[in-house]
Amino acid sequence: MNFTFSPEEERFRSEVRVFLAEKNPNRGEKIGSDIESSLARLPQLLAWNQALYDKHWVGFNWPQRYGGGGGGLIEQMILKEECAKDHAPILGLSYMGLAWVGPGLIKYGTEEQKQRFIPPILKAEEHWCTGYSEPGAGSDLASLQCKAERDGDHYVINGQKIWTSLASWAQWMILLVRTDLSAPKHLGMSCLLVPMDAEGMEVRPIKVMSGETPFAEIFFNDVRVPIENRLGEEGQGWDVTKTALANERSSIAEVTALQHNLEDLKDLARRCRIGGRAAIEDSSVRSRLAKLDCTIEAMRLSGLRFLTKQLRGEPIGAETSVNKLLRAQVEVEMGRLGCDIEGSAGRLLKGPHGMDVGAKWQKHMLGWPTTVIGGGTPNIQKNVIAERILGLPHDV
Amino acid sequence: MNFTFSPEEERFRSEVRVFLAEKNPNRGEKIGSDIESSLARLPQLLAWNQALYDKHWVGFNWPQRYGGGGGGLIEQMILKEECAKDHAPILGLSYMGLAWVGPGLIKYGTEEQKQRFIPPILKAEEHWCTGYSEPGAGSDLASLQCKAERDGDHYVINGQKIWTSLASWAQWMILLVRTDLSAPKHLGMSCLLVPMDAEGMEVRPIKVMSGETPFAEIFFNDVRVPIENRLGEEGQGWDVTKTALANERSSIAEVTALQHNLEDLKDLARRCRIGGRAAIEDSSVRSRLAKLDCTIEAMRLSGLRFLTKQLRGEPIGAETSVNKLLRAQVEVEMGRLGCDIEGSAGRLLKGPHGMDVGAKWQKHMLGWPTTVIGGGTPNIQKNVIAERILGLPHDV
Amino acid sequence: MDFGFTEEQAQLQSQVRRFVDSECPLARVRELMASSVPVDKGLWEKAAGLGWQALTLPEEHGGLGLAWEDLVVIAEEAGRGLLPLPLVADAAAARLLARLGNPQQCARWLPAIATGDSIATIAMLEDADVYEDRGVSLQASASANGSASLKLNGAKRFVPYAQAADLLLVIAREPEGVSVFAVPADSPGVTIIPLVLVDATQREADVVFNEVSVCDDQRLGRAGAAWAEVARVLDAHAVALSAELVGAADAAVMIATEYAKVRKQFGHTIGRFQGVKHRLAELHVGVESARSLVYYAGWAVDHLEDARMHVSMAKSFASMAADEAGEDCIQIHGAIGYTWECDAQLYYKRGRASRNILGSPEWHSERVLSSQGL
Amino acid sequence: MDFGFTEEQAQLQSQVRRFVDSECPLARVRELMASSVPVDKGLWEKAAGLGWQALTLPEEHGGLGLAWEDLVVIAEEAGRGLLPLPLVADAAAARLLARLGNPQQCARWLPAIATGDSIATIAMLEDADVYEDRGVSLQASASANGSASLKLNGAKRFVPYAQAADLLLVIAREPEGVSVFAVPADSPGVTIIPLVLVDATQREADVVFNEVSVCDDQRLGRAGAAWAEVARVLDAHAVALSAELVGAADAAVMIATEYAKVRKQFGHTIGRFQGVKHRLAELHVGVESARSLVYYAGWAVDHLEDARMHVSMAKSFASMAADEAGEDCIQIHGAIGYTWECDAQLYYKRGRASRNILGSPEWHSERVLSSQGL
Repeated sequence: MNFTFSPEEERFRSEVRVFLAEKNPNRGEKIGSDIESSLARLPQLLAWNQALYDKHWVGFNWPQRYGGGGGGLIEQMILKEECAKDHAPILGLSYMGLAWVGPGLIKYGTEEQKQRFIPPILKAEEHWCTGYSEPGAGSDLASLQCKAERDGDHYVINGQKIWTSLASWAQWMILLVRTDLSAPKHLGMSCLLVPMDAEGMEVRPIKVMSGETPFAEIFFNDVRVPIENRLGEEGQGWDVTKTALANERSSIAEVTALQHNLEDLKDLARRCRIGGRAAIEDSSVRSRLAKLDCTIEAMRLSGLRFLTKQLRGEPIGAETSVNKLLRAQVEVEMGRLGCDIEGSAGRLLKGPHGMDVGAKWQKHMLGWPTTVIGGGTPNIQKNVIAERILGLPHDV
Repeated sequence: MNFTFSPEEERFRSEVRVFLAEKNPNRGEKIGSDIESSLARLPQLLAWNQALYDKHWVGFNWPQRYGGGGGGLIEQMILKEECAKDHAPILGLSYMGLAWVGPGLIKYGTEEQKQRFIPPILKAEEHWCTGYSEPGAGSDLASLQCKAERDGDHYVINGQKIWTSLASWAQWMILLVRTDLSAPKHLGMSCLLVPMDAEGMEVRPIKVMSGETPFAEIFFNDVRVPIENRLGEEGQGWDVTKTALANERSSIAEVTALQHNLEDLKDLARRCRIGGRAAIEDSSVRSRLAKLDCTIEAMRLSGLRFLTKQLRGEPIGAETSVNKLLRAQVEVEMGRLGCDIEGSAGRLLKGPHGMDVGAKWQKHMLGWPTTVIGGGTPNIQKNVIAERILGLPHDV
Repeated sequence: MDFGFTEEQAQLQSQVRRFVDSECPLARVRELMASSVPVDKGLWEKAAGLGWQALTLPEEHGGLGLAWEDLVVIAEEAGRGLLPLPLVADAAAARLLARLGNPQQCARWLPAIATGDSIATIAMLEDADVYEDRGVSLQASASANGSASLKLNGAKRFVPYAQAADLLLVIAREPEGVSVFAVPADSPGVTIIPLVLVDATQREADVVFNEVSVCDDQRLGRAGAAWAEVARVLDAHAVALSAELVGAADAAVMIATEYAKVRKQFGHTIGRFQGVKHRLAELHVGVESARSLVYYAGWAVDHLEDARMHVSMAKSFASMAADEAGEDCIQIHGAIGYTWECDAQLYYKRGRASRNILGSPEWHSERVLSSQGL
Repeated sequence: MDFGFTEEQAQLQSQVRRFVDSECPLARVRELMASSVPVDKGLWEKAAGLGWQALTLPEEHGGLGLAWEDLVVIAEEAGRGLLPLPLVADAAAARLLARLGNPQQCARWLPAIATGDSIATIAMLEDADVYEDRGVSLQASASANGSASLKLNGAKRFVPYAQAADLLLVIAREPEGVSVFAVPADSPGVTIIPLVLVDATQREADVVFNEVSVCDDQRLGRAGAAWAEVARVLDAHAVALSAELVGAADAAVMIATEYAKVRKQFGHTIGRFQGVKHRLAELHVGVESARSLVYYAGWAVDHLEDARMHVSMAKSFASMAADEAGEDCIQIHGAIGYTWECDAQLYYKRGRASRNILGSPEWHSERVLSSQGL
C-alpha cells in the first residue's frame, strides 16, 4: 500500500491547481448543479469547457486523434479530485455525451461516426440525451418495447422512452431499441443515434416532487433515421449500452461532492440549535454525522481500491455496486439530517427561516430519488451484489 | 374504548392476588425458566400446579368436565397478568401438554382420548413433547418426511424429528407424520400420540451455543403405536396442528415478562458505568432503552386490541404476527443491550465481574434463538404479514 | 376492558372516510394545495355540518362533549386523506380555551368555534424551537403609558393555520410565569406571514406581535399559571397529530402495496419479491404499533393524571412510521413515485414535515425515559 | 498511489490461509477452546517459525522490521479462522516496548518475543472500563521502606492472554503521570485470574498487583510521560483487532452464503429469496467498507501524525460489521445456526464479544467527531 504520489503526478496536481485558480468559474459565486443554474451561467460554463478542451482535459482518457486527452487513470483521478475540491463544475459541458455516448462511440463507432460526433462533444457544441428506460422497463432494460423496423436504408422508430434527462437541451439522443422482435430479450436490441429535431418525436417534460422538471418522456411516431446512425452492429445494442455503464464517471469526484455536503452539514450543525443547544452537541445528530463520516470515507477508500485494481489491469465488475448502495443511503440520509438539524425550519420549502439556513437541504430531501433510483434502485444493487459477487442464485 | 374492569373482574383480580401471596413459589428465591432450574425445584412446582389445579386455573378456558376451568378470556388475561406481575411460574407444569396437546385433544379427540389424556396434563402427572420439525422441514412443515404406515391395527413409524423441547422429561409425544405419500403436501398428514418409551425411539440431545441442551433429535425405527392413538382423522394432521398454533398462549404474559426484563435493564443501566458515567446517562443506552420501552408498550396494547377482537367474537388471524416479529427484535436487542451496558463484563460467561451484574444478559445474548427462531423465523413472519394481511402474492 | 372502537366511533370513522372520498379526494387536495386560500370555506362548513369542529367542545358551549379519543378517530382518517383542514389545531385551541377560560371567555369563542364560524389556533413556538416552558419568551408587559392593558411583543413561529385563524391563543411570558391570551387575529399590531412549506397540504405562518394591546379579560386563567395546562393541551394536540400521521402512514403503505400487486418487473409483480414484501410487512408493523400507542394515548390524555409517557411513545412511533412509510412508498414505486403526479410523494412530504412538529421523535423518545424519572 | 496488497502481502495472506487450513481448522479451534492451556505451544512455535511474531519488530532486535499494515494482513486471516493465538496482543505489546523502551530493555525482551519464546501483553484496562488516561489508577509508588524500588498496587481487568504471558506491560499512575512498567508475569505479588469468556476462542485474565516491586529500569521511558505513546499503541492494537473482526465478519458472511446456496425451503434454495440475499448483500457492503477503513488505518498508524479518526472509523465499522454478520449468520441458518456444532455461533460470539474491546463502536463513533474538533 502506498498513498503517496510520484513527483510527476504531484507536478500534474500543481498544474491542475494553477489552472483552477485561473479558470474555475466557481471561484466567485458557485454555480448550482441543476439545469436552471447551469443555463443562467452558460457563457461561463462554455468558457470553462473551452479552457479544459485547450488542455485536452475534456475526455481525459479518450483517444487524442479525436481531441481527447489520452491520459492515464491516476492523472484523471487527480484532475477530478482537484476539481471537486475546488468546487469546480464537472469536466466538460456535454455531460451525457461524455458519460454515455463517447465510450460507446470509441469502442463501437465507425470512423465516420467518431469524426462526426466526438469533437462536438468535447467542444460542447452538441449535447446528448439518452433513451433507455421505458414505462414498463425501468431497472429491467431487457424487457423494453420501443422498436425500430428497417424500411430500405432507414429505421422507422415507434414507441416511448421515459426518464430522459436534459432532453430539451440536447441535439442528439442515443437510443436503445428493439430491432428484432423474435430474438431473446437481451439480443435483438440495437443502438441508434437520433437527432432530437427528427419528425415524429415529441418531448413531454416530467414534473417531480420538488416542482422541477428534470426529466422528459419521449414519444416516437414513425421517426425515421438512416441506417448509418446505428452505433455498433444490429443486435449489439445491449453490449454498446453496457460499455457506457462500465464507463460511468469515476466515483472519486462523487465522493468529494459528498464530502463537501458533509462539511456543509457539520457547519449547519454548528450554527443551528436543537432544544436550546447547538445541534452539533445533540447526541442523535452526532451519531448520524459520525456514521455519514465513516461511510463516505469508506466509499473514498473503496474507490481507491477499485482504482488500484484498474491500474493493475485487473477487471472490476460488480464490486462498484457496494459504493452505489452506500451512496443511495448517504444521499437520502443527508437530506433528512439537514432538515432535521434545521428543526422546524427544515419543513420550509423557502422563506424567512429557509433563507437563513440555505434551503439546500430541503432541495436535497426532495431530490434524492434522481440519484438513488436513477442509478438502479437499491434493491437492484443488492441483487447485483448477491448474485455477481456472492454467487447466490437468481430470484426466481 | 375502556381500560377499566368490571367489579366482578376486579374481585377476580383480588382473588388471584390473595392466591399468589400465599402460593407463588417465586415469592422467595426466583425459579429460573430453564429446565435445570425447574428440575431443581420440582417439589415446589408440583405444589404450585396442585394449588392452581384446585382452583381450576390450570387449563383456565378448558371444559370443566375434564378438569378445566371453563373460564372467560378477560379473567384468563387477569390471571396471567397478575401471575406475570408477581413473577410466578407459568400456569401449570405440563407446559407442552397445556400449550400444544390439550387444544387439539379438546377439538379433535375422542371421548376416550379426552378422559385418558386431559386430566394428567392438568394435574402435571404426564408431560408431553412435540414432534413437528424435521431436518429438511423447519419453517416449512408441509414438506415433512417422517412417515407412519398402517400395519393392521397399528401404525409403524419411521423417520426423524428435530428441535423437540423437553424430550427427556416427557412421557408422551404429539407427532405429526405423513400417512399418505401420494396426497398433496398439506394433506396426507396425521397426528399420533406416541409414548416416549416405545420401542425403536431414540432421543439424542442437541447442544446449543450456550452449552445447554434444550432440544433433542428423535429417531423412529419401526416404532409401533395402535391406531387408537391417532388424534383426529387420518389426513387431518395439519388441521389438528394448526389448532394448537392458533391456541398459542396469550401474549399478555409474554409482554409482562418482557416488561420485567426491561425493568431489570433499566436497573442495570443505573448500576453500571460506561465511560465513567452511569450507563443510564449514556445517550446510546437511553435511545435503545426508550425504543424497547415503546415497542413493548405497543405490543401490550396491540395484544389488548387482539383480545378485544376475540372478546367481541371477531376472528383474529395473521395480525398476531405483528407482535411475534416485534418480540423477535426485542428478545435479540435485550440480550445485546444488557451485555453492552455491562461493558467489558458483558463478554464474561461467568466469573468475578459476571457475578456482580448477573450473567443474566449473557444467557439472554446466547439464548434468543430459542424464542426468535422457534416461533417461526422473522422472515416467515414477514411473509405471513405481507401475504395474509396485506394480500401480497406468494414468493415464487 | 375494551380496546376497540365503540359503535359510534366506527360510524364516525366511516363518516370521515365517506367525506374524504366524496368531498375531498386527493385530486381535490391537489387543487387546494395550489390555492392561495388557506382553508377552503365550503369544505370547512361541510365538516362543521357534520359536527366535527364541535366534537370535543363542552356541551354548554355548543359542543358535543365527546372525548379526545373521538377526535383521534377523525384525525386518523383526515391524515389518511391528507385532508387540508385545521381540525386538529382548532380542536387543541378550543381545548385550551375550555380548560383555562372563564365562562365569559368560553361563551365568547367556543360556540363560534363549534359551528366552524371561527377558527382558533395556539401560537406557541418561538425561535428557540422547543415546546417547553423555557421556549416561551414573547413578552406580555404593562403598557408604558400606564393604561390597564398589557402589550404583547415578540414573534411566534410556525403557528398552524394562523393565516386562516380568527383567534390566536398566544402563549406569553409575564413576570409571574407563562400566561395565555386570547387575541383576535385581526388585532392591531398582529402581522401574519404565511410560510411556504414542503408539505403544501398544511399551512403554517409566523406571527409577529408589535405592541399588541390585550386586556386583563383576554388572559385565560391566572397570570403566570398557565404552563401546566398548556403542556397538557400540547400533549393532546400531539396525540391527534400522531393519529393523522398513523392515517397517512397507513395510506402510504396501502398505496405502495397496491402498486406492488400490479407493477411488473423481470416478469413478475414486484410484490412477489421479498425485498418489497418484507419491507411492506415491516412498515405495517410500524403502523400497527404506532396505532396501538396512539389510540391508548388518546384515551390517556382524558383519563390519566400524567399522560406524558404515553403521548411521547405515540408521537415518536407515529412520526417514525409516517416518515419511513413515505420514503419507502417512493422507493417501492421507483422513479414514478417521485413524480408530481404520484401520490407517494405527497405522503413522503407529510411524513417528513410532520416528524418534528410538536417535538421530534428524539425529543419524545428522551421524554419517554425522563417522564419515568430516568 | 496504490491501495492494494503488495506481492509480499498477498503471499503473506496466502501463507496465513494455508496455515489456518492445515494447522488449525475450526475443528482444531474447537479442541483448543476446551483446553485448559491458554495458548497451544506447538501452534505458537509454528507461527514463530513463519516469522509472524517477529513481523513488526525492529530488525536490530531480531524482528523483520515490517509495517503494521503487514500485521493487519495476518490479523484479518487469523480472525477469519478464529485462530486462538495472541498474535495481535503480543505485537501491540512489542510495539509499545520498542517505542518507549531503551536499548537495554528492548534487547532484554524483544528478541525473545520475536522468536515466540516470550509472550507479552499490555495490562491497561481497570474497573473504570475506559481506554483513556483517566482510566488508569493502578499506583506505582515509592516503597514504604525507602528502598530504590517502586511498588505496584491495584488491579488490571480483561488483560488479553495474561494467563499465557511472560511479560506484562503495566500502565500505571505515578505522581508525574502515566508510566509503563515491564513486569515479568511471575513477579512476586502478581496474581493472574483467568476469566470465563463468552468467546472461548480468546483468553483474558484479571491481574492483581499486590505490593509488586519494580525497579527504575523496568520503567519504559520517563516517569509519567508514557500516555501519548500508550494511546497510539492502543490505536494500532485497535486496528489489528479490527482486522481480525473484518476477517471474522467475512467468514460469517461466507458461511451463511454457502448455506443459503444449498439449504432448501419451500422447494427452493433459500438463497433465491431476497429476504436472505439482500441481507447477505448488506452484510457484504458492511464488510467491504470496514475492510477499506481498516487497511487504510493500518497504513495510517505508521504514516500519519494523528491517526485517531481513521482508527476510530475502522474500529466502529469493523465492530458493527462483525456483530451484525455473526447474528445474521445464525438467523439465516435458522435453528441449526444456534447449535454447538454449527460454526455460525462461533462467529456470533466473536462479533459480540469483540465489539466493546478497545472501545465500543459508540465510543469510537464519538471520537470520529471529537478528533476533528467537533
